[in-house]
Amino acid sequence: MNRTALSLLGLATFAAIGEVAPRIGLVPAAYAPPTSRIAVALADEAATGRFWLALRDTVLTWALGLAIAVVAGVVIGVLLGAVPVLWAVSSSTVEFLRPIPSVALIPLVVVLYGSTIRSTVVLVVYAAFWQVLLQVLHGVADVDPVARDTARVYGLGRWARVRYLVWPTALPYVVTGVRLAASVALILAVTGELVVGSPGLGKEIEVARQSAAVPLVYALVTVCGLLGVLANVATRAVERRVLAWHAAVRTEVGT
Amino acid sequence: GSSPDKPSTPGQPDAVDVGVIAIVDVAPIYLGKQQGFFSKRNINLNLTTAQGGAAIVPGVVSGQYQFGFSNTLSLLVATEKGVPVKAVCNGNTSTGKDGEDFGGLFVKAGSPITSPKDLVGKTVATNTLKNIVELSVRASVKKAGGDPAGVKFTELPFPDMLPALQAGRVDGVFVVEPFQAAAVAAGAKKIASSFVDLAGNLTISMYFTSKQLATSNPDLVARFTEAMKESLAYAESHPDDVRTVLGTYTQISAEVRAKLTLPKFPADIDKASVQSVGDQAQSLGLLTKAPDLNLLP
Amino acid sequence: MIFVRRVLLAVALPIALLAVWWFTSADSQAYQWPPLSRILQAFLDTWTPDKLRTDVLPSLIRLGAGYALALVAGIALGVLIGGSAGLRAYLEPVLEFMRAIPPPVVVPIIMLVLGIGDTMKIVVIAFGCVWPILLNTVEGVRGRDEVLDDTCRTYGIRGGLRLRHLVLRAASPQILTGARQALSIAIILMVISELFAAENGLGFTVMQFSRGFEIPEMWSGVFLLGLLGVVLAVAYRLVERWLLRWYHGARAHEREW
Amino acid sequence: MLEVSGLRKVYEGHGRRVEAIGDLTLTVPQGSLTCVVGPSGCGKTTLLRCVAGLLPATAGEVRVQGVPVTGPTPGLAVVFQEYGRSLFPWLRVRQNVELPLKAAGLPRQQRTALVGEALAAVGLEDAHSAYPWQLSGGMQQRVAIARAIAYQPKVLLMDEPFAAVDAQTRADLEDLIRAVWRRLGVTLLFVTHDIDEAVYLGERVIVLSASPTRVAEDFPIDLPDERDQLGTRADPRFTELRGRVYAQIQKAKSR
Amino acid sequence: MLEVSGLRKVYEGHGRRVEAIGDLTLTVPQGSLTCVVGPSGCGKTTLLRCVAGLLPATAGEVRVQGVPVTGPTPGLAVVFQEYGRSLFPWLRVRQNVELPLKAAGLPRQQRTALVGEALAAVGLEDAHSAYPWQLSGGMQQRVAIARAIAYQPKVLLMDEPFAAVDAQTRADLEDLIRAVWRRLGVTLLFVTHDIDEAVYLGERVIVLSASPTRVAEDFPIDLPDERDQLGTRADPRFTELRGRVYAQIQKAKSR
Ligand SMILES: Nc1ncnc2c1ncn2[C@@H]1O[C@H](COP(=O)(O)OP(=O)(O)OP(=O)(O)O)[C@@H](O)[C@H]1O
Ligand SMILES: Nc1ncnc2c1ncn2[C@@H]1O[C@H](COP(=O)(O)OP(=O)(O)OP(=O)(O)O)[C@@H](O)[C@H]1O
Ligand SMILES: [Mg+2]
Ligand SMILES: [Mg+2]
Repeated sequence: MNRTALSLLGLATFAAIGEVAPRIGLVPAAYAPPTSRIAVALADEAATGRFWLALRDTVLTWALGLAIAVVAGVVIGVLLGAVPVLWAVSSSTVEFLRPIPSVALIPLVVVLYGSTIRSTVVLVVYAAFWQVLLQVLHGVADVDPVARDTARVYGLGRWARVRYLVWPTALPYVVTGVRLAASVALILAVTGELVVGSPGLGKEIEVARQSAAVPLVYALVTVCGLLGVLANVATRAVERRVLAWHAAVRTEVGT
Repeated sequence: GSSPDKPSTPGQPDAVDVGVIAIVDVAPIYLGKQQGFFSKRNINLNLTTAQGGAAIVPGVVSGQYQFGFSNTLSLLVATEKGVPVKAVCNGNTSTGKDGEDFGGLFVKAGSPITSPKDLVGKTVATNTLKNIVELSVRASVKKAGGDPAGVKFTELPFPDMLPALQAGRVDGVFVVEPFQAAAVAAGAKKIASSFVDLAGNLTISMYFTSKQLATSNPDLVARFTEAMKESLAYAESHPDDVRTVLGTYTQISAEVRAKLTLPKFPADIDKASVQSVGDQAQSLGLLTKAPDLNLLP
Repeated sequence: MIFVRRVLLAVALPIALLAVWWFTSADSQAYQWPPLSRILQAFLDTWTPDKLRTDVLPSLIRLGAGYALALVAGIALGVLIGGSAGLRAYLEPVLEFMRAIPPPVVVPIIMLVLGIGDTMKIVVIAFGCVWPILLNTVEGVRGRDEVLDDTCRTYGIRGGLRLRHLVLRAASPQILTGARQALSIAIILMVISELFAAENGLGFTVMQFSRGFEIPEMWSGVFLLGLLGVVLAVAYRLVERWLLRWYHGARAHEREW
Repeated sequence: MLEVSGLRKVYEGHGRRVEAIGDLTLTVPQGSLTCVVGPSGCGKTTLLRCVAGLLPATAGEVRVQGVPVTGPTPGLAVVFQEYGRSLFPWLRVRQNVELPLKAAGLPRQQRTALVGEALAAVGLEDAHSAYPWQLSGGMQQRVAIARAIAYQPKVLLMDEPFAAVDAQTRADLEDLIRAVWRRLGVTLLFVTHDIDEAVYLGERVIVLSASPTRVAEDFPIDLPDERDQLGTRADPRFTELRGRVYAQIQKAKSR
Repeated sequence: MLEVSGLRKVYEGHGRRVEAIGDLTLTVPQGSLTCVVGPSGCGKTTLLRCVAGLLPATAGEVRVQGVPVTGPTPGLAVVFQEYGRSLFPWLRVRQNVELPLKAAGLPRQQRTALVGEALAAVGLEDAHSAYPWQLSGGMQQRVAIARAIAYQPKVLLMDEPFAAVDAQTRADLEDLIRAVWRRLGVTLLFVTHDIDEAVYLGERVIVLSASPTRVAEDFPIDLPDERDQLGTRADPRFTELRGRVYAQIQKAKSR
């Protein structure tokens, strides 16, 4: 069976469990409605313009935050990885800032930007940035010593080394970092909307929650999940292109 | 529009941001906006929803919102902690009628608990600890002859209370509309209208602004207050319009909207109830001093 | 000597940042930006040994349990999924689906099944921080050297032995990267889980301070969270150095100059 | 016994199609020592990998002891051409050699004895507690050989196992391999570039043509069974044989 | 010119202390071709790495063109013993060879010409668009050689560059290296295990002792400058020289 079929089968299994579990009383159907009811709620919601606006806002926040986080994470990661002194100086601060929950930043961003998309973007960037940065740092440290010596001997300058040696070595890590960051960014976009009240799916979820509209809450959550699945499909496609040489990818394509 | 911090430019509407929560309690402001009570006072109203008062108060103080909506006890606590806020008018009020309020203390169908005093030694869910709901439930227990100190409170968001109650994770919950309607539908038993037990016409929440805006632009604050009062009065006298407007900013289904109990929307704050809330909060240690009623307009 | 230098380098920037904060906030009137001096005072007043025992310890226990659960589940599942392209295709979309659901929405769902006690909080922590471990394990297992793989196949190295000596070891640099990411996510989730039905805990306390407008105390809590992060990161580094000594050794000589 | 019949292997992917093995048929009797020589890139490694069951053939069949090969065969050991990458960098030399014995379930005492013997035989008693990356290229290669010997396989495939060692060590290892072969009665398929080595070691030398590979020639080596570095290499029959093999390779290459 | 004086290198760490080079002094005149032989693990690779500026010496000094080496020297190329790992798996063969030229800032046209020439010289015209991991061991090693040649270095260090290629190719490459050496006037330090090869190639053969390494003997090779595979190897002087080198190595090893 090919990959896509298996993937769809996996999702179908998941949906089926979601349908059966409440029906046989494994979870209370009133608070965890079966898949079919969620689907109906989703279909109803999809007929409203409000839903599509919210979806657009969330995707916008997400994409913007993710893009900033990835670029910043990669640039700073490669810089810190390539210049050990910078890392020695900043590592303790990084370790200190990293675990500060993005939730704790909510009052701060509200003060700065109010309930706007900008608030949420800041949260998204803050959370996703660390994911990328850390992966890049580890990736940069993974350069093969023989390959590094080769680059040094053949007079590759700092930039050429980054471009042709450090970057390709770190790339598998970066791809994982982006995949991690993509969902963290999505989570933070929705959470931010939920808590800060900036427009988007998160806000709709909160409104639905406060309105006791249980199937609608699940329908909106499903949309979040599907966005995550789409993001993964996209990063996997990118991975197959840019990491064609990597053992992880080529062994799968080959036999 | 012009910057709301300075006196308004003649002929230009003031852009005013208000932080609210997307719940039943704020229906009047949506209704007032719809009815044009704000625009006719040259206010271009923009309503933003946040998850709770915790996010709204900083927003108002920092000037991100000009006005906000928060519960009475939170505002009293904030004032005591030196947060520069100033109430401008009432938000919503309990109906004052025992058994017919818009919120209540519920136990599971078939539970042996019949009175709040039976909750001693049991666990009750409140939306936020050490806030107005907890205070109200304590009042109910006390009134029924129990010792509130013996009740264990745990914090759960309103939407998650009913599932927890049904699954037996907690023994009692205090919910407001629309969860009250859901609780009734699920067969839960209402054993008290705790807001009523806390104080007569309990002012549950208020609209407020920052002290800074109150001094720098009293004209705007006055116009907002007037418009807000008109909205409250309108909501009070047009319950069907309230039920309709709920459909625009919440996702409460039409059937539930038709049935749910609405709070009261008097224009004025019931000072006595605020005093009473403050006193009881003080006796519980939530406030260290007597309530500072300078908060009120 | 090198050690002293590294310590100096490590503390220089934080000290500089704190100094800047100290002076710029010295006469701050804004209630949400209290002077650093007040925050530090609040820190000393708030986090007494007693408070640490009643509020920080339970958090740490839940954190440890959740993190351990995530490690076990993430690595086990990651090895399975990384080792089989079919299983990966089958499960990946579902996992990606679950991964994209924000914790504040997940918690109520988990509460439906697990109630509101410590188990729920531990599972919430595990659910949130399992992803970097799982993903990195999958990638690490996928990316192992083919020649080593062939070596195992020809020499009949199978089952547990292969798992221990090839799969886990080859993936370990990546797994540890994931474990490190998970550590800080676990702290975030510790805070989030304590927003639901908690009666003690660091996150719970910080949230109560924030609701009670006790701003210096709130900042001191955020500070403590940061310190916790640093301590855990240092502990992590020690473990990593030891587990990956072959890896750092193999890559060491390039750093001699 | 080892039978290869009609073997064909085509590599495809990443914009390249290589017919590494065209049509190869050969039989290696039980307990014999066969050397394989052929130009670089002609498919020797590919052949070994197919025999070892590591690579599925495009067409044709490989049988070991009469059983068609579909995966790795028990009791078969390989010394890989990429000796460096075939050692576990996280295991010390001793552990690297010991691991297959552990997998085979040998008791500790026997393992220790076998490992000690094998390391001594390749001259690495002193290095047993080093990590592979602390060793020179030749030492790494000898660790790989020690691992294969300690394993006591029924069939042993060696892919240029002496490429990285000096002449003297090479001579010693050649004698070691012949001794092991005679002692254990193992079926040995030995790929080398060194024609002298092939003739000195083998009972038979198979010359492969350039890709797409076929058997170009199959020389039985009728030198006496007792061989020694000085005597055998001075034998006029040895000189004659190596001259013939050399000529054949020249022909194979230009074809 | 290349001067090594009093060089000493001790490896330490992970519970192992190895004095790889004891005390080594030697001078390689500008434009000469020096071969280095010695037992496996005696420190040949270590020596090359110190000369290339990839490894700091424990004591002593290396000077290239009079300048003390403290890091990689411009115009110096190395063919590493770990040829497989010294190729970048994410670059195709052509790009691998081209990269150092790009780093040196050569215009595209000249690069293309040099790359094409070098690949043709090692017999890999056809494989230019393959990835390294699609090549056989010998082909990979030839890519590494092509990269070094195309770079047109002033000083060239080669660490067993022909270990993985067959006899015929090896002979061709030996002649190629001599031709390149004469054409470019490059200073060449060539490590090999093959005594015949050392004598055939070099103007001089240095025999190293076993660890801790010293220079055991330094043979000038007084064969005529024009060498060819058949004639030179048949020369009685060649046979005599290789006999002497062999005897010396035996001695070096047993010491
Ligand atoms: N993984 C692969 N993908 C694509 N092509 C490959 C792969 N492995 C080998 N080839 C190609 O198959 C052919 C034979 O390779 P193989 O490694 O079997 O040669 P070999 O005889 O072992 O050569 P050498 O003596 O140089 O090691 C070569 O042309 C090579 O490019
Ligand atoms: N990175 C390292 N760490 C520790 N010891 C090392 C390291 N590299 C080499 N050695 C040790 O130094 C000694 C010399 O190694 P080197 O690689 O220089 O030998 P060599 O002469 O190149 O041998 P070969 O011909 O087998 O390649 C060996 O004993 C080896 O174990
Ligand atoms: Mg090969
Ligand atoms: Mg070497």
